[in-house]
Amino acid sequence: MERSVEGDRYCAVHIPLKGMIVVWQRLTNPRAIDRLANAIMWLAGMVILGILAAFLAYILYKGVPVLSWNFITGMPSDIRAGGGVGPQFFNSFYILFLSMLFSIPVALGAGIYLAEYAPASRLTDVIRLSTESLATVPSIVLGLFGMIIFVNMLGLGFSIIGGALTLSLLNLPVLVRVTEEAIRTVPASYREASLALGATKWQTIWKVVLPNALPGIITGITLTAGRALGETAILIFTAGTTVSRHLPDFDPLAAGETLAVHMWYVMAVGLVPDRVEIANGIGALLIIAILAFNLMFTIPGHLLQRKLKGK
Amino acid sequence: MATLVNAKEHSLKLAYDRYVRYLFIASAFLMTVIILSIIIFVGQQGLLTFKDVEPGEFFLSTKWDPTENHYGALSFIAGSLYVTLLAVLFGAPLGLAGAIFMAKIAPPWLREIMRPATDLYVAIPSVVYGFVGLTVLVPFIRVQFGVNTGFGLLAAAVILAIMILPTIISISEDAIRAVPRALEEGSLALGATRWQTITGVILPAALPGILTSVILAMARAVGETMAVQMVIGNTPQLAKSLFMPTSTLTSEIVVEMGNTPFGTAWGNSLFLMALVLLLLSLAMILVIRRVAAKGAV
Amino acid sequence: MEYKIQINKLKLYYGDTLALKKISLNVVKNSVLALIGPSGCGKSTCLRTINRMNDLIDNVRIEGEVLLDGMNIYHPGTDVVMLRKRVGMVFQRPNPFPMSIYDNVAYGPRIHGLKNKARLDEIVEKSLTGAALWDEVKNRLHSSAMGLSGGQQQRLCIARLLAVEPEVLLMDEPCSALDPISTMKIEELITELKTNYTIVLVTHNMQQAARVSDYTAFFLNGELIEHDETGAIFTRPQDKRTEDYITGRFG
Amino acid sequence: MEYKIQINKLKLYYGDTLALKKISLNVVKNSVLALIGPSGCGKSTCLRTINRMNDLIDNVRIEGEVLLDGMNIYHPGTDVVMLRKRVGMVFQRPNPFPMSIYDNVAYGPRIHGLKNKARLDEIVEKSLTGAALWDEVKNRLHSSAMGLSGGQQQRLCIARLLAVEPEVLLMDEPCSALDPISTMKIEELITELKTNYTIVLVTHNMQQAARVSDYTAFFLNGELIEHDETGAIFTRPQDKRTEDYITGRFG
Amino acid sequence: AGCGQKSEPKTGELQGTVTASGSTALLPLLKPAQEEFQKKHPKVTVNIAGGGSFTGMNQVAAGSVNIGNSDVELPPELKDKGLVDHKVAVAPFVFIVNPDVTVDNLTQQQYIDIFTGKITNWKEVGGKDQKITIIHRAKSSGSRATIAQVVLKGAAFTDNAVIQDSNGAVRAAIASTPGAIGYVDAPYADNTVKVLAYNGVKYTPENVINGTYPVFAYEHMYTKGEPTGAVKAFIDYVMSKEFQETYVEKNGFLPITKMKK
Amino acid sequence: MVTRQSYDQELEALRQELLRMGNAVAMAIEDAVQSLAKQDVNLARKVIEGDDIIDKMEVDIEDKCMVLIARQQPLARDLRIISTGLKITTDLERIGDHAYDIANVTLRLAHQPLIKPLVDIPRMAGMAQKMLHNALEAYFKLDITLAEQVCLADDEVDNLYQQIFRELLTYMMEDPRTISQATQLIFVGRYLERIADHATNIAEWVIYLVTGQRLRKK
Amino acid sequence: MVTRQSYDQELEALRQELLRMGNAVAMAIEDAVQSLAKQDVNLARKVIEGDDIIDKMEVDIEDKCMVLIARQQPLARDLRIISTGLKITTDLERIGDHAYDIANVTLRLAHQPLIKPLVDIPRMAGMAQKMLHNALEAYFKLDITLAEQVCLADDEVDNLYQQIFRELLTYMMEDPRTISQATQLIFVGRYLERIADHATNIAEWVIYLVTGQRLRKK
Ligand SMILES: Nc1ncnc2c1ncn2[C@@H]1O[C@H](COP(=O)(O)OP(=O)(O)OP(=O)(O)O)[C@@H](O)[C@H]1O
Ligand SMILES: Nc1ncnc2c1ncn2[C@@H]1O[C@H](COP(=O)(O)OP(=O)(O)OP(=O)(O)O)[C@@H](O)[C@H]1O
Ligand SMILES: [Mg+2]
Ligand SMILES: [Mg+2]
Ligand SMILES: O=P([O-])([O-])[O-]
Repeated sequence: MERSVEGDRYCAVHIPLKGMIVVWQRLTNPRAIDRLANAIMWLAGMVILGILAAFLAYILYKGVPVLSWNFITGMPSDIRAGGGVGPQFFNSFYILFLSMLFSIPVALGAGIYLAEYAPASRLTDVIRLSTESLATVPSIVLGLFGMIIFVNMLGLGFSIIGGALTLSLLNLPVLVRVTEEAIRTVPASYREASLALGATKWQTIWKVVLPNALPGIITGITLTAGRALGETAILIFTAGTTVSRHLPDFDPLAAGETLAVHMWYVMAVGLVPDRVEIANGIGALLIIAILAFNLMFTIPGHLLQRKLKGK
Repeated sequence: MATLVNAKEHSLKLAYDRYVRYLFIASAFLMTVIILSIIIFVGQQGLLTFKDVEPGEFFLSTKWDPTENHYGALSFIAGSLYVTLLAVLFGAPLGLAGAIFMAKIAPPWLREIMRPATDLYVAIPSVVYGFVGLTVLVPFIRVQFGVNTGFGLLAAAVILAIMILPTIISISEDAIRAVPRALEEGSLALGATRWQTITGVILPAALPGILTSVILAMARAVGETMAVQMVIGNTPQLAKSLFMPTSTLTSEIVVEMGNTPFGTAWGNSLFLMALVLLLLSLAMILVIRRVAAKGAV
Repeated sequence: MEYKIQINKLKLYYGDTLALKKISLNVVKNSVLALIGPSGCGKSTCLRTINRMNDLIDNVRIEGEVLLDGMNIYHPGTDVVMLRKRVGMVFQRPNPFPMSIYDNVAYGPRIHGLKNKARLDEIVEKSLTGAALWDEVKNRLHSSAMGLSGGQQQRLCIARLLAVEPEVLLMDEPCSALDPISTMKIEELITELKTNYTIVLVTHNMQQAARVSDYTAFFLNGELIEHDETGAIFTRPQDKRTEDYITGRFG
Repeated sequence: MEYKIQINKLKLYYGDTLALKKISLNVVKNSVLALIGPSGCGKSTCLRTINRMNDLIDNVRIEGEVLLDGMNIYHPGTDVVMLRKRVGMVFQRPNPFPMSIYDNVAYGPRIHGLKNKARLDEIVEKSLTGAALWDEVKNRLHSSAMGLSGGQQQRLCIARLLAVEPEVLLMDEPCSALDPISTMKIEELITELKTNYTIVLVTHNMQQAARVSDYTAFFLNGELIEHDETGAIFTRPQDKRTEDYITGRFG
Repeated sequence: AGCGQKSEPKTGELQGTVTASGSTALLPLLKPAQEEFQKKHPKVTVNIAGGGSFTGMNQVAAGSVNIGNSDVELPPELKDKGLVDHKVAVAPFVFIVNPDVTVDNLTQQQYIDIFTGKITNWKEVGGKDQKITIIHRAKSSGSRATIAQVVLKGAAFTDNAVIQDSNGAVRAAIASTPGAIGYVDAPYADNTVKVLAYNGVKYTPENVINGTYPVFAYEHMYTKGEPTGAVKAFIDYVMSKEFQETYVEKNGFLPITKMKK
Repeated sequence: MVTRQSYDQELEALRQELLRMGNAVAMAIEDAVQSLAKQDVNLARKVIEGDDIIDKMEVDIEDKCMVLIARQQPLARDLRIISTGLKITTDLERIGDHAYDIANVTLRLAHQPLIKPLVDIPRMAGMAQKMLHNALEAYFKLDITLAEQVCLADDEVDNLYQQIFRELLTYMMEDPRTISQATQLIFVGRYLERIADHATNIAEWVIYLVTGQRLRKK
Repeated sequence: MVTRQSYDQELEALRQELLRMGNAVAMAIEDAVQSLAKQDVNLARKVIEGDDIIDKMEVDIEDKCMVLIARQQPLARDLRIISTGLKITTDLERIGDHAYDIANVTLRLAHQPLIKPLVDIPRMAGMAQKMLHNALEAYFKLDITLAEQVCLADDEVDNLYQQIFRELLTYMMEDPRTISQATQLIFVGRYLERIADHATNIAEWVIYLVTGQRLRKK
C-alpha cells in the first residue's frame, strides 16, 4: 500500500520531471536549437515580408481602383467629387527635383570634402558631427525652422521653393552621408594609382573616384528621394495646402501642395465627398511612383556598375 | 621628360586643383552653418520659455494647461521616451532576426527580394503608416485587448516598430555581412552549429553595427511625427499602461503649433520641446559615436 | 602504413563544371600531405571536401567517397557537426574571433558543452602550449585576440582548433598572409604537430611544401597528376607537368 | 656609375615616431635596387619618400634630402604632380581602374593633356608592349580591365605607368598578391625594364630580391643595415643581422 | 502665375496674387471660394494654406500673407497690429458620438459633466452600460475654445481624452471607437457618426439663426489694414451673397449674411 | 607557355661554361700528352700555365652555382643541373691538375732521351681523352647511353694501366738507369687512369642529372 | 629569437654526418698506414671493405645536401654550409680512396719483407693525418686560424714527399730487386701527398664557409 502511494507520488512527481528533462535536453541540444532558431528566423523573415506585403496590398487594393488618367492629371476640386491630383502629382516631383537640385551639389561637395580632403582636425570633426546631427533632427523641427526662415523671414510664402528648400535640409545630411560612404568605398588604391601617375587631386576625384562612387550615390539618391516623396510634416508648414491654378506651373513661388500633404489634407480637413477615395488613390499613386522611381534609377545604376566592373 | 606635358596647361591644372577644394570646404561648412542656425534658432526661441516658466515645472510636471499657465512637459518627454523604447523593444528583435535571416539564412533569391523590400518600407509615407494604424491597428487593439479606445502607447509603438524596421534591418544586415566569412567558417570548422556560430561569433562581431542601427532607429522613432500623432491619442498625461493614450514631443508640437501664438510662453514652450527633441537626437549621435569607436578597436 | 583519410574516385561539380576529376588520394596517419598546384586547380576544393565545408556552397554536387578512418563521410547519416569537430580547419587569413584570447580557445569546448572552468583553463593552456603560443600570451589571456600579430593570430587559430581535439588538421594556405618570420614559426609548428595529427596542407609556396610535408600531391585542372614522397617530388618528379610546375615553367 | 636617386641622411617621422633613421642610399641609374627587411622596418616608407606619396599622410615630417638627378625633391618649390609623373609607382595589389584596358593606359597621357587619338593609340600599344602584355590583350583593348587575371592586371598597371614615360619605377611588393606563375612574369618584366628605367623594388621575398635585383638594401627598424650588390648580400652578407634575416633567423 | 503675368493686362481686369493662411477649419470653405474666384478672375492667383489660426494671424501681422484665417478672435498680443477683422461665416458645432451610442440628446450640464470627466459612463445619462470615451481637439484649437466658452462656461476639460488634430481625424476616431463622444464643425458630421441634440435642440441652420442652438463661432479673415485690389475682391467674393448662399451653405456652414447681429 | 627566360639563360650559361671548362681540360690533356710524347717543353709550359685558368674557371663556376642557388631556389632538374655543375667542375679541375702533372713530367724528362718510344701511354691517353670527350658530349646532349658507355670504358683503361705499369716495372728491373724515367711514366699512367676515373664520375653525374638516380659507385 | 629549429637541426645533422665521414676517412688512413707499416693484411682488408661505407656516406651526404637545397632555399652561411658540404664530401671520398689504395699496397707487399723499416712514410702519414684532423676540427669549430695552419702545413708534406721519392729512387737504383716494392711505396707517398692536398682543400672550404671568401688556389 504504502509503496504504491509512494509509487504514485513518485510517478506524479517524476514522470513530469522526466518529461521536462527530456524537453530540456531537447532544448539544450545544439542541433535542436539550431533547427528551432532556423525556423524562428524564417518566421521573422516572412513576418517582415508579410507586413510589407500587407501594407502594399492594403494600399494598392484600396487605391488602385481609384487611379485613372483623369485622377492623376486632373485638377483637384474641393467641391465636387471626381477631382484629380494632377497639380499635387506635379508638385511632388517638382519640389523633389528642386530640393535635389539644391542638395545634391552641396552634398557632393561636402561628401567629397569629408571623404577626400578632410584632415584629421577639429574642423572636420565639427563638420562631421554637424552632418550626423542634422540627419537626426526630427522633421517637425525642420518644418518649424523652414517655416520661420524661408516662409516668413525670406518671405517666400507657402511655396514650392519654400518647401523645396526645407526638404533640402532633410535630404542634405542623408545625401552627404551616402556620398561620403560611396566615395569611401572606392578603393584607396585607385586614388594612389592616379596620383602616382601625376594626376592632380581634382583630376583623380573627377576621373576615377566619382565615376566609381556613382552607383552608390545614385542608390542613395533614390532612397532619399523615396523618403522625401512621402514627407508630410515639413511641407504642411512650408509648401502649403493649395495648388497653383495652372498645371504644370513651374513658378517656384506657386503654391506647392504635394501628394502626401494632399492626402493628409483630405483626411483631416477636406470636405469633398470623395475624400476617402482620393486618399486611397494618393496612397497607391505614391507607392507606384516610388517603385517606378527606384526601378528607373537602380537599373541604370546596376548597368553602370556592371560596365565599370567588367563582366 | 616633358613630351607629354604642356607647361601652361599644367600650371592651369594645378591652380584649378587648388580652387576647387575651397568649393568643397564651403559645401561641407554649410552643414555646420545649417545645424548651428537650427540649434540657435530653436534654442533661442525655446529658452525664452524660461522667462515665464520654471525649468523645474517644465521638466518635472505633467500638468500641461497653457490656458491656465501650466507648462509641465514631462508627459511629452516621457511619452517620447516610452514610445521610442517600446518601438525598439518590438522592432529591434524582429528587425535583427530579419537581418540575420537575410544575411545568413535566406536563399539568395529571397535575399534579392528582401533587400528592395526593406527599402520600400522607407518609401511608404508616414501618413500612410498613420492612416493604416488609425483604421486597422487601433480598432484591432481595442477589440483584442478589450480596452476603450485602442489609441495610445501600444498603437504608436507598434507602428513605429514597423517604421524603424528598415533602419534596423539594413544597417544590421550590413554589419552582419561585414563580419568576415572567415570567422563564420572558423566557427563551423570547430564543429559549431550554424546557430551557435551566429550567436557565438557573428552577432558579437557585428554588435557595434547592430547597436548603431538600434540607436539610429531610436533617433528615427523619437523624431517621427505624423504617424505617431494619428494613433497615440495626444493626451497630455503620463501613460501608466500600454493602452493609455498619451502624447509625445513631436505629436504635441504638430498638434498645437499652428494654433499657438508665436512668441507667447505657450508658443515658446513648443520650441523648447523641439529643442529637447533636438538634444535627445544629438545625444543619440554621441552614443552612436561611442559605440562605433568601441567597435573600431 | 595506416591511412587516416582515403579519397576514392572523388568527383566534385560546381553547378555543371567539374572541379575535381576523379581524385583518388590517401593520407597516411600522422603525416603531412601538401597539396600544390596552380591557382584554381582545385586544391582548396579538395581540402574542403574532407570536412564537408563545401556543404556551405550552393550548387555543389559530389560523387565518389571520402573515408575517414574507413567511414564514408558523405554517407547520408553523417553528423556533419561532429565530423567538423574531428576534422579541423585553418584558413588562409588568420581569423580569430573578436574576443579575448582565452575565449577564442575556449569557444570550441564551450560549444561542445563544456562549462567547468577548471577544465577549460586546462584545455586553454594545453592548446596554447600545443600551438607554441602559451609563453607569448599567458600574461594576457583576457585581452583581445585582435591585438596579436598575424603570426600569433594564426597560431591562436591553431590552438583554437586543438582545443576541440581534432584528429585531422586541414590548412588552406595558412601562411600566405604572414611575413617570413611568422611563416617559419607556423612551419615549425606543423612539423611538431604531425606527431599527433594528420595534416593536409594547401600551399602555393613550393618550398613550404618541400620543407614541411612528408608527401606531396600535385593538382592540375582538377586532376591529381602526381602524388609521392615530398623529397622525390621535388628532386625527381615523374611527370613532366609536375616538373614544369615546380620549376616554375608552365605549359 | 651614375646615381639616379640619392637619399641623404633622410629622417622621417610619423608624428613623434621616427620611422626612417638617417637613411643614406644611392640608386644607380638603370639598375634594380631591392629593399628588404622585416615587416614594419620602413621599406614602404622609404620607397614612398621617393615620389612623395607620403605627402598624402597627415603628420609626416621629413628631414634630410632626396635627390632625383641631383635635384632635391623636398625643395619647397617642387612640383609634386610633375615629380610623380617622373617617378611612377606600382602597388602591392594590382589596382587597374575599372575602365577598359585602353582607357587605363590612356589615363595618364590624357590627364597630362594629350587628346590626339592617334598618338594615344600609339602610346597605348607601346606601353602595353613594354609591359609584355600587348599580345595577350590586343584583341580586347576595350573590354574592362577588371576581367584580366591578377598577373595581367599588374602588368597593365605597369603599362599604365610606362605610358606617362617615367624615369624611375617604384614597386611596393608588386607580386605579393600574385601566384607564382604571374610572379615570374613580372620578375622577367622587371629584368627587361631595367635597361630603360631605374627601379626600386620592395619585396618580402628574399629569393625575389636575389633573382631580380642588382643591388639590395636591408632595413631593420627604420635603419639601413646593409647595402651591397645583390650577389654579395645573399651569399656573404657582412652584417650579422642581415645574415640572420635572410637565412630566416631573427634576433 | 507665370502665364497670367506675361499677358498684357486689360485695363480694369483684376490681377495679382492673394495669399491666405491659417485655420484649417476655414480651408474647406476657402478652397471652393478659391476655385470659383479663380474661374471668375483668370489673372488672379489665390494661395490658401492651413497651418492653424495663429499661424495665419502671425503671418498676416508680419505681412507674409495677405489674409490670416482664424476661428478665434485676435489674441491680445496682436490687437495693436492694425489687423482688420472680416467675419466671413458662422461655424456651428455639433456633438457627435459613435453610432452605437443609444443616447440622442444631452443637456448642457450633461455635456459639462462628461467633458470635465464627472460622468464617465453612458448609463449615467440614460444610455447603455458603456464607458464614455472623449475624442476631441487640442488645447490650442479654436473649436475647443468655442466649446469651452459656450458650453462648458469656463469649466476645465478633463485631460483624460483622446486628442486629434483635425475635425476629420476626430470624426474618424469617433466613428471607429465605441462609446466615443466629441465635437466637430457641423459640416464634418456625416453618416459615420451620430449627431446629438443640445438641450433637446437638434442642430439645424434655422435653429442657429433663430438662436435656439447656441453652439457656434464666427470664422474670421484678417487683413493688415483695409484690403485692396485682388485681396479685397477675394474677401468681397467670399462675403458675397452668391458665395455665401451657395457654397457656404452647401458646405454646412452658415452664411454670415443670415445671422442677426 | 611561361618561360623563366633569364633563369633558363643563366642555367644554359652555366652549362656552357662547364663545357668550356671541359674543353679547356681536354685540350690540356691533349697538349700534356703531346708534349710528353714529343718532349715539347713549350707545350708543357703552356699546359702548366693554363692550369691557373682552369682553376679560375672552377671557382667561377662554383660561384655561379652558388648564386644560382641563392637566386633561383632551384628544384628538380634545375637543382640537379646546378649541383652536378658543382660536382663536375671538381672532376674537371682534377683532370686539369693531372694534365698539369703530366706536363711537369714532360719538363722533368725534357733533356733525357725516352727509354722507348711512347706507344701505350698515348693510347691510354687517347682512351682517357675519348672518355672525357664522351662524358662531356653526354653532358651536352644529356645522353645517358653515351654516359653509360663511358662508365664501361673505364675498365679498359684500368687494364691498360696495369699493363703499362708492369711493362715499365720490367724496364726498370732490366735497366736501373731507366728507373727515374720509368717511375715518372708510371705516374703518367696513373694520372691517365685517374683522368678516366674522373671522366667516369662525370658520366655518372650526367646519368644522375637526367634520371635523378645515383649509380652505386664501383 | 626565432629559430628555424628543424632546419638548424638538419644543418647540424649534415655537419655531423660530414664529421662522421671525416672520422671514418681519418680512421681509414690510420688503419691503412698501420697495416702497411705492420704488414697487417687483416687491417688492410678492413680498410678496403670500409671504403664502400665511405662511398655510401658520400652519396648520402650529397643527397642530404640536395634535399636541403630543395627544401630550405638556403642563403648566405646556410648555403655555404651546404655547398661546402657537397665539396668537402668529394675531398673526403678521395681521401678514402687513397686509404683504399694504400691498403691495396699493403696487400701487394704482404708477403715480402720491407726493404727498410718504414720511417718517413708513417711520418708523412702522421702529418697528412694531422692536417686532415685539423681541417676537420677547423670545420667543426669553424676555426679559420686552424684552417690556415693546415694550408701552410701542405708545403711541409710536399717536401717530405720529395724527400721520400728521392730516397726510394736511390734504393731502386741501388738494388733493382726493390723496384717493385719501392714503386709501390712511392705511390703511397704520392697518395699521402694527395691526402694532404685534399685536407688543404677542406681547410680552404672551411675558410670559405666562415668568411665567404675563396682563397686563390695554389
Ligand atoms: N563556389 C564556387 N562556385 C563555382 N566555382 C568555384 C567555386 N569555388 C571554386 N570554384 C572553381 O573551382 C575551381 C577550383 O577552385 P579552388 O578554389 O579549389 O582552387 P585552388 O586550387 O584552391 O586555387 P587557389 O590557389 O587560387 O586557392 C576553380 O576553377 C574555381 O573557379
Ligand atoms: N601612416 C602611418 N602612421 C604612423 N605610422 C606609420 C604609418 N605608416 C607606417 N607607419 C609605421 O612606420 C613603420 C614603417 O612602416 P612601413 O609601412 O614603411 O614598413 P614596411 O617595411 O613597408 O612593412 P611591410 O613589410 O609590412 O609593408 C612601421 O612601424 C609602421 O607602423
Ligand atoms: Mg585555394
Ligand atoms: Mg610595406
Ligand atoms: O612570398 P610567397 O609565399 O608568395 O613566395
